[in-house]
Amino acid sequence: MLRFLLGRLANGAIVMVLVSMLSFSLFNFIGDPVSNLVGETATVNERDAMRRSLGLDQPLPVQYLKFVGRAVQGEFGVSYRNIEPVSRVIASRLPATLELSLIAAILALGVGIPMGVYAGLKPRSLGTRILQVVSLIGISVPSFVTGIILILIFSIYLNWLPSFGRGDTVMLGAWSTGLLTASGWKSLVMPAITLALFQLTLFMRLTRTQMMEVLRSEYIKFARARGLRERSINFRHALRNTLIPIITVAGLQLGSMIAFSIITETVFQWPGLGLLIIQAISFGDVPVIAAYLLLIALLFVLINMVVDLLYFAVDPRLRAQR
Amino acid sequence: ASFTWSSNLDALSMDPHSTNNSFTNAFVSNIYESLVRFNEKLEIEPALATSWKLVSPTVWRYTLRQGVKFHNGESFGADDVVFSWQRVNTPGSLVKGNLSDLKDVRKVDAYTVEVETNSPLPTLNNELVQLLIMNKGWSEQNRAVEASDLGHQKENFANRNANGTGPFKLVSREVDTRTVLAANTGWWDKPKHNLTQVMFTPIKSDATRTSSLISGGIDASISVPLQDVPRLKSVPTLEVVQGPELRTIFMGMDQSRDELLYSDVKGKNPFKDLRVRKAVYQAIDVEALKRSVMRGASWPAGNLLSPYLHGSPVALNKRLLPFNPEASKALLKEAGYPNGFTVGMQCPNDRYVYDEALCLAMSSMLAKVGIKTNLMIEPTVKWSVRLNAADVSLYMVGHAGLPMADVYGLLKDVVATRTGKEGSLNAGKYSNPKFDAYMPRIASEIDPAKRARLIEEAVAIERDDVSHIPLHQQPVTWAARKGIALSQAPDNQMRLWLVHVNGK
Amino acid sequence: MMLTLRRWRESDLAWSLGRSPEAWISALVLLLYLAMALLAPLLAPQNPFDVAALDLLDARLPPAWTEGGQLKYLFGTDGQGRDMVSVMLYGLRVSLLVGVASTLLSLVVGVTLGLIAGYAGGRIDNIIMRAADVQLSFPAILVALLIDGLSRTVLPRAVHEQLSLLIVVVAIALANWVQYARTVRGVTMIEKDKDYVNAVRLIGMGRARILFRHVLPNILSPVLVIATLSIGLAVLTEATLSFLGLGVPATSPSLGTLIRLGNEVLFSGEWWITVLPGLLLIGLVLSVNLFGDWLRDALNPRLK
Amino acid sequence: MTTSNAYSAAAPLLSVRGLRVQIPTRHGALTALDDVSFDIARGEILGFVGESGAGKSLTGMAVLGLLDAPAHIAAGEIIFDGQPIHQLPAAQMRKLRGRRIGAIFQDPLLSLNPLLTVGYQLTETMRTHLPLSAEEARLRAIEWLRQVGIPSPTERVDAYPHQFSGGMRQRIVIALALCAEPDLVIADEPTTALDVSVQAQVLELLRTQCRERGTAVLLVTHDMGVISENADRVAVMYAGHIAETGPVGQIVNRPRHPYTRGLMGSIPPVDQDVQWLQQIDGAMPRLSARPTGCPFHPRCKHATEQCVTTRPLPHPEGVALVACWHPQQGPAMAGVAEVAA
Amino acid sequence: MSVPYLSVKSLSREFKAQGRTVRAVDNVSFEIPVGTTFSLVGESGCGKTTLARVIAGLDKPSAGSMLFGAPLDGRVHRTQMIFQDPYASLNPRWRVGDAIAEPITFQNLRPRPTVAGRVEELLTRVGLAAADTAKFPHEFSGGQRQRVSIARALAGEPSFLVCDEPTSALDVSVQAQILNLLKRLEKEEGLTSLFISHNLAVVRFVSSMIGVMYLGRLVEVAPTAELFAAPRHPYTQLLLDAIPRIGQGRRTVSLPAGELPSPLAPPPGCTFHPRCPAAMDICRREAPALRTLDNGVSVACHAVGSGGQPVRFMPGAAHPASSFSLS
Ligand SMILES: Nc1ncnc2c1ncn2[C@@H]1O[C@H](COP(=O)(O)OP(=O)(O)OP(=O)(O)O)[C@@H](O)[C@H]1O
Ligand SMILES: Nc1ncnc2c1ncn2[C@@H]1O[C@H](COP(=O)(O)OP(=O)(O)OP(=O)(O)O)[C@@H](O)[C@H]1O
Ligand SMILES: [Mg+2]
Ligand SMILES: [Mg+2]
Repeated sequence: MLRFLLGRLANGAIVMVLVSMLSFSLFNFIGDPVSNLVGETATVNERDAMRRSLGLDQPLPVQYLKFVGRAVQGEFGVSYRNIEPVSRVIASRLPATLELSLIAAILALGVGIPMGVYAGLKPRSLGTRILQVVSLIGISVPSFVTGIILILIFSIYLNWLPSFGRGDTVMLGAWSTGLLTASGWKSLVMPAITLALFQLTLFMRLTRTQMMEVLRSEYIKFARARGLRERSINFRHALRNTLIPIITVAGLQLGSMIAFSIITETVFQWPGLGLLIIQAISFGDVPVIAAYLLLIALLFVLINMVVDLLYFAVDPRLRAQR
Repeated sequence: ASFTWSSNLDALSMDPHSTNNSFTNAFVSNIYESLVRFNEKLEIEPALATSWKLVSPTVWRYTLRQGVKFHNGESFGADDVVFSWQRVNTPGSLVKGNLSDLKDVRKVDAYTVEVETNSPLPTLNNELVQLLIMNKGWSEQNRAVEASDLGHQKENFANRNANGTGPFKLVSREVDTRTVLAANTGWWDKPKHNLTQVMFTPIKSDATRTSSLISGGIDASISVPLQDVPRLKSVPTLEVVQGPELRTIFMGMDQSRDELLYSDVKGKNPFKDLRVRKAVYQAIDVEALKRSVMRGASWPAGNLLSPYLHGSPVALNKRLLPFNPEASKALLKEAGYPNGFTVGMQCPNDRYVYDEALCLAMSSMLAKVGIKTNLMIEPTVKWSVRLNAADVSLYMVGHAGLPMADVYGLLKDVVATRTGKEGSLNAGKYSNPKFDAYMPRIASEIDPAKRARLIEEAVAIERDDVSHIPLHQQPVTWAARKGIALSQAPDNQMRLWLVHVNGK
Repeated sequence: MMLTLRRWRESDLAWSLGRSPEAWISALVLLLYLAMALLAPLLAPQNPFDVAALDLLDARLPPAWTEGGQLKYLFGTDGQGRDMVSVMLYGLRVSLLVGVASTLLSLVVGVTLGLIAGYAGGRIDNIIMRAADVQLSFPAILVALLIDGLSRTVLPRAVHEQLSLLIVVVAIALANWVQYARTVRGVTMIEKDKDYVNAVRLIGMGRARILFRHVLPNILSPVLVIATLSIGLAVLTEATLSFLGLGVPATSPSLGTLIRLGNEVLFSGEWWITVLPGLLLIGLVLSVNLFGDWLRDALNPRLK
Repeated sequence: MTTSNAYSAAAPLLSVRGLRVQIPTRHGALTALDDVSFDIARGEILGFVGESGAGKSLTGMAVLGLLDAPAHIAAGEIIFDGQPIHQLPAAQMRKLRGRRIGAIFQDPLLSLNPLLTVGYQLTETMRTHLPLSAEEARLRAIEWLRQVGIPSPTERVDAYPHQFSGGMRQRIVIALALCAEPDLVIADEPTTALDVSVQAQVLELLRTQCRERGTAVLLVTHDMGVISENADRVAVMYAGHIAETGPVGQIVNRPRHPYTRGLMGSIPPVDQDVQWLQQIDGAMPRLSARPTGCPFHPRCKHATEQCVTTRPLPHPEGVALVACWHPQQGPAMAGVAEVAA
Repeated sequence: MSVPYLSVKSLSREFKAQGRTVRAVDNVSFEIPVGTTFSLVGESGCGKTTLARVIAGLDKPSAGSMLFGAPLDGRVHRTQMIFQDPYASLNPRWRVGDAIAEPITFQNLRPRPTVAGRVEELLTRVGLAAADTAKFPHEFSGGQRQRVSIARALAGEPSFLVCDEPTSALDVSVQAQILNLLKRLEKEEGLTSLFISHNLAVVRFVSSMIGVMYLGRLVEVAPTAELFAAPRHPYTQLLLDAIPRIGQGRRTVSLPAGELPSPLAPPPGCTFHPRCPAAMDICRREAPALRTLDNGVSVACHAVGSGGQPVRFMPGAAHPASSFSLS
């Protein structure tokens, strides 16, 4: 078990190094932050001075080594756009994204799995067919359109929900949370739905297929043959066994929800990492982009580890082996 | 009254010297003040200085206002002015460039300072607007005596805290979320506003910003997408205010390379031929652009300078040549391109109002006279790299003449021959020595009438040369709840001290 | 050929297709879409690429059946005065091209790597799977940026501009190869130990040949399922990229760019610019997914 | 065991009459079982043999009411303890399963839910059917594990299925089938997945446990040896029909039906050397291509015109029921037939 | 005696699994004379398949050697194998005809134009019809597939055939067809084979020599008749007793308790000792070596006397037709 975790960590470290290299090589392709810094009317001399001052005139490997040297100390420099330490910028944005992704994930899992269970139990029923078609529409509409449509309905016509922002937040230590205020929750509704919609459909479909497969398995048949109650068969025996593949996908999806919150956060002006990164990209805020990429890679590494641990919790077969 | 407003951008920093970003400068001007300020008509009016006079051709003496207090209660005086000048000259400061004609700022006595310039400078006050005054004591206390230096990975206290003399105090700031200001009750000026608290929330997405206006989430927006104007006008509780911006949009052409980039013309550069430039000029229907792309909201330009800029030669603000595709074709034929030619067209897609759509429309217009365009539309970060590297052939660019609001800056950046110090936006490298000879004279001519004549002569040269093809002044479009009096100016700056909220 | 046709008609797949109305309706819709995309130059009243033919005065005309509409423009025109019917047909063409091409590309890359990883195992497997991990931590948008930038530095200037479509395809493909690689790797690891592979090893056949002649055909059905579903996803990704200003250029309209441009004018009442291409896109993605869904169930022997 | 129904105590526990199971496909309905009739008395072990695909499992599943859709009972009746159960509503059938009719499936590894402890699976089964408290059920579960020969059952009751060997797992499956004390157990190839030495142990366990409780067993297998050593009576299936039913001694030593004879003859003997094995040429017909008349006639060397046209119904031949127009006499000996080279 | 076609010497095969080493095949030696069938028996997991794979060349031995002697008629040495699972041994996407033709065309055994004819010939050989070439595996029953596998193996013109439980998945009537076919091939083509099964009755029918495996080791090797007449090793005796017999009625089985120990943690000494009624002290400490007795029998057991007289170790099974008493 410990050996396994260490192996995982080593793998994670390799991934991180590769990501750091890739993200660094990304810098040169993003565009030039200098214009945004000195202003577009700045003279050629002013530009050159700025480029030199940022070290952008040095050869790429030198820049990379400097970057790594700082990164291992948890230093990512200062954001060009906000002139704040990158670590603080990221730390201040992380809670918003994590809360949004978490709620969206809960929504996706909490609604998607039951819907999938229903569809798996009654694969031929009218309800299932409707559910499947309707849910597919959910993944056929680009999320920026979904967001606007939600705003049109709930902000403009009904005027129930705020169309942007995070509402009031409360500081819990260094963590700013919107989950303790009414306006925070109201602000969360639409972004969470927008972000969750795609994953919700995904989980529903996944659960349905898995459920259908498990229900055909020999041990379910044997449970039937023992006259166990339907409810126990469906939920205790079948659902549990469908959880294993769902956990894998859920882990990956949580990761990509965090990574893909870009669109949702832009549409709803949600002050999280997605909004940060999109603005960093359009500004050419290289230090922020690099740190963001590393953070996402780290998240994926961590999530993969948690997924593995969850396997152990769910599947006794794995527990015995290690 | 409290007031919530929005824009598509956020201020980058609260430090008045660490960035050179027009929105940031405008935002911070509600907190920090300079010796003089622009009013809503872009006229210079006294602020922290009450009067000034010329003591020698290059030295001006400013009498400072007495009894002014910073937000933290400290008194304002000559030391603060000198300190701010010094701070502007620290390595991290990015406003330095805007004040490059100043040589020194000296203290004469507690309430008098002298400003020395490199040469006689008729636009000194326009430049001084950029020298926002910080408090010496506060800066020293909080280790903010230097502007943030990105090169050395330094941040300073003034980035997220502010202590100015202006009409509003900074209460709190969350980047990209909200910045809260409160009225400075001890402000030296008699407030025209009736605001107590101001909340600024940037909203990047156009549709979301418009929705928030409609649903009442915000009181005002200073970046209203043109296409949403009819919708907003149809909301009974909202009002839309529109006016021309200082910024003129124009097309530049590569006039220096011997062979045009991204073109099928080999071995020569058609844009070096005035006839070709005129042909392009006459192929573009600015009225159609106004009607169909700009939804009626643009002011077709006769030259590169907005009539609202100080010193603008208003007489020259009419089109040089009419829209005439036939004439255009004839010119092309005359120049040796009977079948036209292909050329790359470089445009930003997130910089100006409808920049991308304008280019698409022009591409169609040019096609009609035989000029096929190879559209290269990019986000600003990339497009600006192209401009700097002069990696362009037929390109869109714009200039507002800010921060000085004077014609000189625009001419220097756009028309003057590109050198290390001038012609920074002259990516097509237009160069006319006759024009260049006018530049130092315009810069130092103190007499307004003489200066106006010089400007008119210089602009005529450039205009007849078709150095660029002016398109239009783009609109400033604001919207607000009815009953809120905003004072819109062509520099698109929200002057909170002029906002008045009725009722409540 | 005849034999394959007959086999198909008699196969379980054909039978199950006939029994699922969603499946055959979506198959029909897909065929229709395909025809529209392929025949766009013949069907479209206007060639949106011929910029000289556009008239700015005709910009933003509403659909023919509404007030102010012209019969010439059945679905109205967009902001550049392009006929909506034509741009939608061509947009469908571009979107389908992006969807299919990027899916094919990611399929080829993913399947090849997955086969190699699954068959070789050990260190090679490890390297490929690490690469997959790295890939997973890069959202498609960033991949698109990277590819875009890379192609700018590597390719000659003029070439790059014409390749933006290809770049989008490559970016989406790169973001998607992992799922093929993972699936194929898993299946390959199972298939390679099956006795039919051992039987050909006994006659001395080489690895590559075994992989492509024997193993590959047997992993195609899960791959096929992923592929159908990811065509829809790729079309959406392209739309999203174009929302962020990274997609195909506005001059070669895709459904994504049309929706993105139309989305901006949704409030001004020019609904047709976004709603019509939006419906077309939803129809496309929906039918691709419904078809893929059915294919998944039909090809899954365990669900039969 | 008390029986208070219209039938006498001597009436069979299970009586299957004219059972027909059909599977609708796109080419029309396939008849997988046709006119299958047999009885099982209380405490009796009835062996079910036949070629793979003959319909043995399907019969068992039909009795359990667990036919996989779209397979369904098209005709005939199944009477359990005097009560027709082939049309019982799902809820009542559920109460019957486990409680009155238990089941054992072929693969012990697949039959147990891998994520639940064996103790849980046992107690859940018992508590579903019997009024037991949690502790009582647990004690009984431990007792059951002991009875089926799991060493140190107190500790292993909380173990997961993968922690047991194949033979132990199959014993747990037996415990699960018996723990609610059913009257009939349907054992579908309970030992096919096991080694010979383990198979002997498991079969003996099943036999003892059932004898002690008077539980009847429907033992499905295709291993004649297993039948021969364990069953009281045997039913031989061929292509969805019952070819022959009778006491085990009769079927094994003096089979009448040519198919049974062929089957017996093709078993390689352990105790003697033979040159060639007797073989039934051809293959069992596919479901979709059942021949007319006697389903065995294409492979039968005694087939006549009558066999092709008319299907023989089971009729008594000695103590057995044989469905054949030309029942054979005499012992069927392995290895006697010479193969035509 | 006859020339050995194959001599296996001290062959071992280890696997690393979960950080531990499994000796699936442990120091196995035997010989197969030309033109005969050698059988391996033993319970599931004892290493039969592993050994077969190594001998067929699908897997590398960890230690030991195999030597293939030159066949008498000078044919090239070619191995083919028939696998246990008829469902997995044919590529489901390939037509049967193509699958059979592949070994011929790939190894260039016949001129191209004659290949089709050869395939049809092979199919008729194994009792299928020439028309079956165009069918896919799923159109065949298990027994028919196994015959296709045999046809494919024969197409490779093997001089040596490895059969890994070729009939375990089939029922007896199909099994009889296959076994007869294999036997005919041996008689007619002089094929040398290694035959693997856990069914002693099957093995008795096909082979002339039998090796009994237990947990990776050979515990007894004997000519078929000798093995059945007088099994020496207690495990062989157990196996023979466990086979259910036909026609002898119900029996009382008093087989020793205990199941196969895990190959991950084999018992020390003789691996069979935990189940052996004759286990002595030495059995717990020392693994017995395979000793050759005078009548061609080899056995690895401490308890078997040096003279090799058969001793009955197992309590055995009584077969009274009438009574049944429960143990
Ligand atoms: N759901 C189904 N769809 C189609 N055919 C089926 C289905 N279930 C069973 N069959 C067919 O019904 C016949 C009888 O099957 P059954 O499983 O009862 O055979 P069996 O005698 O138990 O065989 P085995 O010894 O292989 O277990 C077979 O031909 C089988 O293919
Ligand atoms: N690739 C492998 N990695 C690890 N262990 C293996 C591997 N292959 C086989 N083994 C182990 O080696 C032992 C012998 O396996 P093998 O398949 O040879 O047995 P077998 O006698 O053929 O059994 P069966 O009768 O079930 O086919 C088993 O314990 C098995 O778990
Ligand atoms: Mg069965
Ligand atoms: Mg094996």
